[in-house]
Amino acid sequence: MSDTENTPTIQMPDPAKLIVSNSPHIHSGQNIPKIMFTVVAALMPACIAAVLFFGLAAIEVLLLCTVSCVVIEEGWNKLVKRHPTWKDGSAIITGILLGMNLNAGTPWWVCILGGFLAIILGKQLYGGLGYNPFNPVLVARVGLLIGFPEIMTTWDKPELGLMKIDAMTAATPLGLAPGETFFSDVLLGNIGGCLGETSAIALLIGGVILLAFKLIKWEVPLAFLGSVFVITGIAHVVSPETVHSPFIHIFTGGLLLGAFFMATDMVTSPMTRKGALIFGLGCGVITSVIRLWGSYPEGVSFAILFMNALTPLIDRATIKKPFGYIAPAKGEAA
Amino acid sequence: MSDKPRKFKGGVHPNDSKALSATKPIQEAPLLESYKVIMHQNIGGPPELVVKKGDTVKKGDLLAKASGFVSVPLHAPTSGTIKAIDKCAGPTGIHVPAIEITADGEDEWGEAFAPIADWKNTDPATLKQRVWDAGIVGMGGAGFPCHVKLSPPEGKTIDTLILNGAECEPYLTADHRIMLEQAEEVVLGAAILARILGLKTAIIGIENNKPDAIAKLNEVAGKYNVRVQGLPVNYPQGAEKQLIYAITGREVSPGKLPMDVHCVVQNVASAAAVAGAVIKGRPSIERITTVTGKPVVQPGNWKFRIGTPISKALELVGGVSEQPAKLLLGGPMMGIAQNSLDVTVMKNTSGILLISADEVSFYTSEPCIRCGRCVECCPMSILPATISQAVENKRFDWAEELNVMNCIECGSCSYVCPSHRPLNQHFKRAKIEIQAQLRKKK
Amino acid sequence: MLSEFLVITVGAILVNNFVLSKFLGICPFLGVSKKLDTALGMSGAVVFVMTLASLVSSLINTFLLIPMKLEFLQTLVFIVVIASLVQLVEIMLQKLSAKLYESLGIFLPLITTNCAVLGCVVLNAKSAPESIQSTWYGATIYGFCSALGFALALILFSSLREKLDLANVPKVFEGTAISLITAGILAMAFMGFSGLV
Amino acid sequence: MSVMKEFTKGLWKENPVLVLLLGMCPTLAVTSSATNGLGMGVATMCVLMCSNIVISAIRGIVPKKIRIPVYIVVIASFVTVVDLLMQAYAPTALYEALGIFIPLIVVNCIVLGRAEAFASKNGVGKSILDGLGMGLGFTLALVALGATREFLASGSLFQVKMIPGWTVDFMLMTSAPGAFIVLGFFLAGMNAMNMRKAKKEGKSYKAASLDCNSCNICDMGDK
Amino acid sequence: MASQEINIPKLGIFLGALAAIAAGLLSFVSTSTAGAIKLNLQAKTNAALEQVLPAFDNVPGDDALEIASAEGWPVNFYIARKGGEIVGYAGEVITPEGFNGNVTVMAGLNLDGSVRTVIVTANTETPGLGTAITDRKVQKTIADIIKGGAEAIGLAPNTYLNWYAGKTAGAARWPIVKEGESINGKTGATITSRAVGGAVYAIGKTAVDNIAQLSKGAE
Amino acid sequence: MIAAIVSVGVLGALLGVIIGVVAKAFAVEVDERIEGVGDLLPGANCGGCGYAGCADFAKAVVGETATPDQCPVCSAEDISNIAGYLGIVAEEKEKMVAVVRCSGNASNTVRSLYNGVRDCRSAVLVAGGAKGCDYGCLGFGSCADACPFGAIEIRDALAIVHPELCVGCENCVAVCPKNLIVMVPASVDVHVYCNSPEKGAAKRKVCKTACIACRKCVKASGEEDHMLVDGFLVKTNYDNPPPTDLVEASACPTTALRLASKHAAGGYEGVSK
Repeated sequence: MSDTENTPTIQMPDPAKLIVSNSPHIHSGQNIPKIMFTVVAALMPACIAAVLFFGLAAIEVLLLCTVSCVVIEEGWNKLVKRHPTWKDGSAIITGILLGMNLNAGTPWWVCILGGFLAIILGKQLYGGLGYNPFNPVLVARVGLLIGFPEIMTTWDKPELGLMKIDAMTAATPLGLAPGETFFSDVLLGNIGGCLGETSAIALLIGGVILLAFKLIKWEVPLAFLGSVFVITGIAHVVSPETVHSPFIHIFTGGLLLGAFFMATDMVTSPMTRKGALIFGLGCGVITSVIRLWGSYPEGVSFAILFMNALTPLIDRATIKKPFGYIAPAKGEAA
Repeated sequence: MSDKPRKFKGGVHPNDSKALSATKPIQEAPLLESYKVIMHQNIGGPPELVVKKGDTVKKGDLLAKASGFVSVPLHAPTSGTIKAIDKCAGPTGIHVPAIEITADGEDEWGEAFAPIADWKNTDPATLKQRVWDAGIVGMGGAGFPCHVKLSPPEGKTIDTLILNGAECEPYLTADHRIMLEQAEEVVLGAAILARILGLKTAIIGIENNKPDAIAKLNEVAGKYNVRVQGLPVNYPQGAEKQLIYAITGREVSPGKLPMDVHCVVQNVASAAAVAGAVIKGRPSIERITTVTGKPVVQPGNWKFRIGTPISKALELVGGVSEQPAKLLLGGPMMGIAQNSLDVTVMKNTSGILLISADEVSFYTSEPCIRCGRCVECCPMSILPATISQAVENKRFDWAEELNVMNCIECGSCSYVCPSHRPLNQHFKRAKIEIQAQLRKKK
Repeated sequence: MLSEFLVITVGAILVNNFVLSKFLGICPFLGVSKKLDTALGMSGAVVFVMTLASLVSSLINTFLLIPMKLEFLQTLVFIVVIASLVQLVEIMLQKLSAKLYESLGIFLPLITTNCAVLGCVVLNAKSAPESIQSTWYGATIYGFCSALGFALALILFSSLREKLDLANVPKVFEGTAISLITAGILAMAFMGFSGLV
Repeated sequence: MSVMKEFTKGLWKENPVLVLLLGMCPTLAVTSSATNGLGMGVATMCVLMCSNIVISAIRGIVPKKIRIPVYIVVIASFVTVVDLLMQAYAPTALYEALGIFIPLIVVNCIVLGRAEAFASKNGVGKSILDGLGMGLGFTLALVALGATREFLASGSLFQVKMIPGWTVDFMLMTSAPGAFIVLGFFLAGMNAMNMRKAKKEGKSYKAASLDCNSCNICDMGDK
Repeated sequence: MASQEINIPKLGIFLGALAAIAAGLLSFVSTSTAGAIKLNLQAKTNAALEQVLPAFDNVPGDDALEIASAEGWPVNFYIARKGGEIVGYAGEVITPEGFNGNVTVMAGLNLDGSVRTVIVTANTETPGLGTAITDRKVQKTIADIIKGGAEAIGLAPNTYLNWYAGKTAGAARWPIVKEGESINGKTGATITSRAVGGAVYAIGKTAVDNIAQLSKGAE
Repeated sequence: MIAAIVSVGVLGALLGVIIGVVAKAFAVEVDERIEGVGDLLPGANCGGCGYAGCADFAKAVVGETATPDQCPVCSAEDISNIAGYLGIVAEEKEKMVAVVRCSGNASNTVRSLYNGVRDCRSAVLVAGGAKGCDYGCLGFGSCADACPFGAIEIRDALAIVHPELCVGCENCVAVCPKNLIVMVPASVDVHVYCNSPEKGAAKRKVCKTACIACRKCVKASGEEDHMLVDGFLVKTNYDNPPPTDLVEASACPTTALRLASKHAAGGYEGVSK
């Protein structure tokens, strides 16, 4: 007000209202909710594809998982008297990803149990976001897979259109004999599997969004997909009648979902770029080994979970050399 | 040596906000009624008081003398009487001893140093002594005594003198204006410094966002065999180790000094002060400071006497248009937040900065989500995220293992952290605890 | 033959990991996994002792107990053999390499009561006579690989626990509770390897 | 110390599994059902009691230097006896389920720990009570754990379906990861209870943690 | 403190004597339990045989013979008699074709060699997937116990195993049928289904081929 | 049977001999008394004695490089037990407790808005902890974290010692960046809760409960050296402690003079004149 009157009095800052804190005093403006909701946006194409192929059942599973994750997270926060955290968006991502890891026809109680495993066992027991050594979604998925192998390995047949009366079950392409699957179906998503495993194109769009916003390190998906491609490729060449072509391997199962959305989870993957490369490579090798020789048809979740366990070691091994660091053996520079 | 500057790894690109004051010429602040000169203005030992309450002093008279090699003398900013030797609000928030001078209004020079016009033929040792006597410290921010850097210990050779005109801190434009308006002094100072070090030439490094300063300096640089080097715009380009790397390609090892890679780095403002001390015989009693920030009514660059209270400085710029959230001495990345307007301008106060509430708010630190942004941007290639977790759990031994001592506290990591973690404060703490441990061991 | 060795190797290290799927050696797994360095030391000691114990016990079993029809004495004999073996190793280490003794010595007493060692030896003795595992070299390889599996689990676990030190675990879950849950999730990850052999 | 106290301490206050964190291997391995837990618990209790008796009886004449090997031989003998007896008279399914963990009672820290910490210092009578109490505590913990896992997995206890409508088994609970996780929750429960108690008494309580560097129960070195 | 005197021979003798005593004790227990152990082991086979065979009164374990199948797998045949008359055969075979290795299958056979009942006595298949094929799992419920008479439950049904009842092994293995009215294979557990089917076929075929030998019984 | 007895007997004998040899070759003398002393110690491993935990201390006590009374946690009875066990004479030691010499809680003092690590030792790096008084308690609880016995409570941004819980391990003393914590005899209840050497007026400007050296308490104590004046600060003379009723009698105008027990119980909340 006084400015308009152009009074000669000079307004001075009130020292009592000055905040003191350590430098730096400006910030890039990046924050956790921003990151998390960008990831949610990147997941949307795959969600839409899932709904297109599996109809209302997909919406039901996705919503149920998301809601149960958020509710369980807040319930736990109440229980241990911590601040509400759902607004940071991490529980929502966990929920959506959990839904994507389930089949459209999954019973409601499995969804809720999955939410419990992910949020409580996978995350909150370690102190919440940032402290969990394992990817919560994968803890839930693997827990459910071991717990209810039958439910978790029965898949609905995809069919374009929202309204579906009766669901048919279908095998995931990896469970079929080589040659029974068409590449175009795989790419578009016209195949059996979890909600998030169907449409390779939608997942790729999501991956591109993540890469464009620099939310994931490109090393992880590249090393992951690359190593699976190479190993299954070699296996395919050696025995084409028992092993799918590497393209089928890349675009089916949870590989793309895992490589772009789960292996890249910041909290549970290595921090350095070199570490990310090793991490992706390890995921790829283990996935291929389980797919080719293991007893579970899909190895992505196990592989990532295993590499999560290895992350602290990778982190340790890939500590960057500090600026100007000279190896002690070299001694003084002349 | 290649002319093309190298780009160091990491760094951030904050909005530089320099337009607020970059075009404002340096103005001389009017004489005040009283000044409070803080005793300890340099890194190293505090100087010893040579005046007492009630003494009259002339401008430039000695107030306190150096107490050791790593210590510089303090001079009176104006003529007047010593009103009190008491405590005053210090820049780090706690009260520190200060000498309060009531100005007599005459602003009369006392026994000034004799100008050394023929510096080209003067013994380097004499020149160095003059730099010391004039009480010049690094004016970029740290306040490291200038003459110490000019005295390489036995066995260490210096082949490069770099003048730091990068001014990579956002908002600050004091060095920029000095280079524009006092280009002659800067270059001359550079030449004197080079002579002290026994070098023929010096390099002035300037970030490329100040093309006018580069052009202006280039005009005069040739006269004194000084070279001007444009540098990529990347915070913290002005950090000593990054600057040396950009210009010479040499990396200063952890725990080592620029001398170890045969370099000496001085701030451009210090160089101008050196020129003043040698040619005109002026001690370090004033400096050019940027007073800026969004809430400031008329941001500008001012020449303040040492000992000018911030409240007076803010009055000169017309006060504020809104209540600022923070008051800083220095730039937004490395400056120190103040909670009092009684702090006075010191030899290393490069800026008085007011940050508005929309630029900074009370944030709550959240757990690290290990996104790795800090690791990417750390110019020293350490792991801020892991170290901060170690410090949070009081594992200082581990922090040390992770090279926390390498941290230059540039603040890049805190700047990018999406969890708003106070990383820089953790590192500061860790360094202090580790040093305390070291002392204990000794 | 070669494939059988591969089966033993992969099986013992990944599929039927001693700690995570057979529950052998849980005490040291929880007890000495606080720091990665101690875990490494313990791993080294276990690998050494377990390989040696497998070899010696298998020899005793094949050439002494079975011919004399004294299989029922297996438990007694094996534990006595392991205990004395550990003692012997300790003496020899002390004599041969002071440095090695310093890093492994403190773990040796722990190994006597490590049920992984006795478990491995008993498993070797109980395996069917025609299986490669019942031969002395098969038993040795099995012991070595099982110990490697133990080492892998221990090292992974200790690095995870070092990370847990920094976590904000709810009070009631601190200590062994959260360690066990972490081990559970680790076991989940290892279950992915089931069916490899 | 009263006789009753010797007996009851093992049940709750010094429960070998949930407080002292001993004998984790069988605790995890054989608790996929309540029946298995009971079998293992009883077998261990027998060995514990017998070895306690013998060791406290001969404690006067054992040379100190070889006391640990002596204990091992005594324990191993009783384990073998129990092994043979179970092989002969226990249901085959149970014997197979316990499998290798019967001979491994030899290296169960509880047995050796009690021998070293109690039986070698106390008389026969007290040692019997101690063995019985500790053994019962172990059995109780195992049965509780087994029952919990069995119930969570299939809604049944001792192979009897408690909830008839429960058709899909939650196999995670009977698998290896389930063992770790359920025991983890058990310990957390113990912590919660003890913490509440400590708070009432105004004492500080540290969560139960097994750390070999600060434990001397299985210090076999005798150095 | 003065170091304790260490008497090495004494230590040796003490420990040696103790070990000897222990060994003696164990020998005694071992000898005295040997008989019971053998009986206990047989009880398991008998329990399995009771499930797949009609009522018998002999000890089929003592009346057994081994015949190699076409695959070269040894098939153990047990012969059940009632009042000396053969009432049925049971064949047991270990197939290595399982997903995770060996699967032991026992099939009760009618006198003509047709399959009567199939059970899987041992397997290491993936829990929940392969074991859906192999397990005949039924539990007493609390309601049964309250009602009383819970003992007579009998063999639990298993769609996949029951498929074989009444089938006689022909020239080739039975194809694995997954969908339709009657199935013997399961999506997600094809390999286990195939392994069990193959084992049943091996038993059935061997029995049909050697029915004459079987009907003579073991000598 | 015979074979079993012979073979296992030989094996056992062999083992006995091996152990004998080992024991002889590597005889390490272990003093049993160390374990005995360890059993008598509280086992809190607080490090208050200056040794790395109770076991280390036990070793030192047995080795006579330390005396039992160096354990700050032990009661007099515990100490005499240990001394009795070792057959030495224990010295009587007075129980000491910690006192945080500041009463400036959030409502009584001037504070800046501080935004950063909630830990005193980190906070002190930013504007000295952002408290108006340079010498006051920052109240972020570094001392409370360091206390293994839960004896320090942070109430309204002020650390308060509960004397009945404090065992005198001194863990808190070193961590306070303002050096506010001193160890005093537990028997003394009257303390001056201020540590600022500034002038009275300067102190009052930033804190309502600072000691302004008005000497009321000195006078009330009858000039018997119960209270010592040091510049602008009065301190309790712990060699000649004042009676408990001094606090009542002196009617300290700023309530800087307090009873530790009442202070801990929250008896001075809301007091600000």
